[in-house]
Formats: sequence, C-alpha cells, structure tokens
Amino acid sequence: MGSVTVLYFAGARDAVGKKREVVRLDGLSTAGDFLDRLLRDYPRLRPMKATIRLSVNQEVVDASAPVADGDEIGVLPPVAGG
Amino acid sequence: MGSVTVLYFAGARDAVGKKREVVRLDGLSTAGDFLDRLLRDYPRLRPMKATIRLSVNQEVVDASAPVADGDEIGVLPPVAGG
Amino acid sequence: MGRLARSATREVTGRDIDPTKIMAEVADRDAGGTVVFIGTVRRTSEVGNVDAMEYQAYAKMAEKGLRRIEAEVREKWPVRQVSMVHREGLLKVGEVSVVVAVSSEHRAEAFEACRYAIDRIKTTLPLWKREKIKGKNRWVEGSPIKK
Amino acid sequence: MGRLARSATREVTGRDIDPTKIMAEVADRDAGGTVVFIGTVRRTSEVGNVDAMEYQAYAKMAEKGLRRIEAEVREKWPVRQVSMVHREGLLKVGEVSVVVAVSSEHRAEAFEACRYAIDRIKTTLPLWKREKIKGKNRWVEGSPIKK
Repeated sequence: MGSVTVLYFAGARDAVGKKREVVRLDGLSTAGDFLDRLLRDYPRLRPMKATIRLSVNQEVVDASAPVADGDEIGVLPPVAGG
Repeated sequence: MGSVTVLYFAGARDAVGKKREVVRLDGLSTAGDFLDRLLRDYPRLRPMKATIRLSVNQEVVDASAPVADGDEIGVLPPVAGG
Repeated sequence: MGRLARSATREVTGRDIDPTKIMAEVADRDAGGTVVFIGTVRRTSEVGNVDAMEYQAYAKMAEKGLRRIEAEVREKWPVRQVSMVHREGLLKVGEVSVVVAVSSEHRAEAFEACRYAIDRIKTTLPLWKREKIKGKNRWVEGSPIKK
Repeated sequence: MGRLARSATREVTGRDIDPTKIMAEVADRDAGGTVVFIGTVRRTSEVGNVDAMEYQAYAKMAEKGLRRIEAEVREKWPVRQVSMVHREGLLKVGEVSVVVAVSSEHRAEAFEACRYAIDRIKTTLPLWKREKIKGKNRWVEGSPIKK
C-alpha cells in the first residue's frame, strides 16, 4: 500500500486544478504506471502526455523508476526558466 | 621636412628613457624607415625589434604606411591589457 | 557541501535579485576573470508586448538542481567561485529573473562555465514562466525537462 | 557616433571602476540577457605572488580602439547596449582592471559579443601591465599588437 505526495506545476497545475494532493499507490510501483494513472484520472492532462516528465524526490526519472510510500512526485510540463 | 611626435610605452619607454619627444623626419616617409631610425638611435630598443609595432595617429600601421609632418607616432611593445 | 563555497547563493527567491551582491560573492584574490549573466524580463515576446512575467518554480528541486549544476561546473572547469539565483513570482519588464556569476583564474573558463550553467538552468531546472499580455496569461513554451 | 548609445562608457580611466555602474548602463527593456566580464588583478603570477599591478595605456588610441571594437561587435551581433572601461595606474590585488558589459535580446549573442570584445581589448589595444613582486617590476609578456 502506501501513498505519495503529488505536486503539479504550470500547465499541469492549471489542468488538474490543484497544486498538490496525496495519492494512494494502490500497488503501482513505477513512475510510468503512475503517470498513466494520472492521465486516466485527469483527462485535461492528456494533451501534455508526450512532454510531461515526473520527478521522484526532486530527481527527474524514467518511466521504469520505482515509486514508493512517502515519495514526493512532481508533475513537470516543459520547462522555460531564465 | 616636418616633424612628428613620438610616444614611447612600457618596455620601449624604459629603454629610451623618455615618454615622448618631437623628432624631425629628415626626409623619411614610411613607418618602416622611421622605426629603423629609432632602432639605430636607441640601441636598447633593438632587442624588441621583432615585436614592436608602430601606430600613426592612433592606428596600427604596416611598415609601408606613410608618415608625415604633424603625425603622432606610438612605439608599442607587445600588449597585455585586461 | 564538499567544494561548494559557503558564502555563495544557490537559491530560488521571491525577493528582488541584486546582481551586485551575487557578483560580490564570487570575488576571489586568485581570480583574474569573472563572468556574470543577468537575465531580465524582455518587453517583447512572440505574441506582443509583455505587461509582466510570472515565474513559477518547484523551489526545493530547483535548489537541488543549482547545487548539481555547480558540481557539474566544478567537474568540468577549474573555476574559483560560483553563485546563482533565480526568481519566482511576478516580475515587471526589465526586472532580473536570474543571475549566474563565475570567477576563475583565466577568463576562458569563466565564460564557458557561466554559459554552461545558464544553459543547464534553462533546460534542467523545474522553472516556468507565464507572460501577461493584455490581461491574458500564456505559459512560455519550453522543452521537456532534461536530466 | 551613429548607433553607439550616448550614455555608455568607452574609456580608459585612472579612477576605480564600479562594475555596477557599467552594468546599469546596458540595461534595456528589449534585452533578455546581459553578460558582464570583470577583470581583476590576480594574486598569483608566473613568478610569484603579486604585490600590485601597474597598468599603462596609450589612452587616446585605446579609447579609439574601444569605439572600433564596439562597431565590430555591432557588425557581428544584434546586441542592444555595449559598455566598456579599462583602468590605468597602480592597482592592488583584487581591484578591477577592466569591465565589458553587453546586453542583447537573447543570451547567445551577449556571451559571444562580450567574449569577443574582451579578446579584442587584450590583443588590439595599446595597454600594458607591470607586476610588482617583492619590490621588483616586470612587464607582463604579451603579444605584438594586432589590428
């Protein structure tokens, strides 16, 4: 079991309508699977599917990266700092 | 006839022992000939022969450049600003 | 913090940035050259004149990223001091959004390291900006975040 | 002066240089990036620790050269503002010998133009420096001045 804290930024924050939430893992164990669930739960995120990246505990991860109870997950649209 | 003002800098100033002087052209008409005369008049300049450059009226010139009455000539050792 | 100098800034801030302060932080008696990059909000964008720019940051991750970028810089070049700061919040045209300062013995490394750092800030840090134009908001198009 | 901005500095000075002033001169609402190079007297030289550095300049020619370098920069890159100043006289370790500031719409040009300008200052301007080490003087070896 377990749960993670999800932080939404920029266009993803607008699409989801919240800055953060706590989400139960329900057996999901990789970042890729977790993103698929977010896309299923939030249809307005789907247009960003190709360009969104996830961070786990403030590190950008690949789809195969593990997610575990207590992790902080960032939902990151294309960046444009500076 | 005519004369030019000659300005000496850095190691050339040390070698010649003066900052500036007025020199009669005595028929010399190119920067190259003028430099040869300086090297003849100031033996201590000779070790710098290969690396010294002249400016005429604040522009670096080649040996063939004309010099004329009233010009300001700079005697410029290798530069190292910054 | 290893080789990171203690007095240098590596932060995301909601307050005005003073480039002079960041520059002063990299002063070093063994440095012959210092290069400073200052990013400012530009009046013109692709779609018109900007009224303001809102910067959003995942601050905790961005600050980790600044420390990582400093470590990368020190891995690549023998620089003396590095200091970096990025704004968040609402900025007017002309205001400073980011400053990177690098000092080193010789200028070539300072130029290369400073440019590398700002390039990495723009491509690997979780930072976003939204143009305010005639009452409308538009996220500036960026690229997927890189590692 | 054509396209040269009137408020910018392009001079050789015997007074302390304030990098903040030079940086402020290139502020521009259409600039997104500003790059500033600051040269300072380094403690260490090839032959030991420096007590001071004496800068000598052919000021009239060097100031002409700064204007030429600005024109070259504007020929090569679409920069917004350029400001440059070089010291003469006796400087202590850590003191500022030269500042070049360039603002432009995008950062790539500002980096390239600033680096070009300082490279040209070092190779094409009549400037010399003499290290003071343990009471001895030594002209720093340079290269024949280039056009």
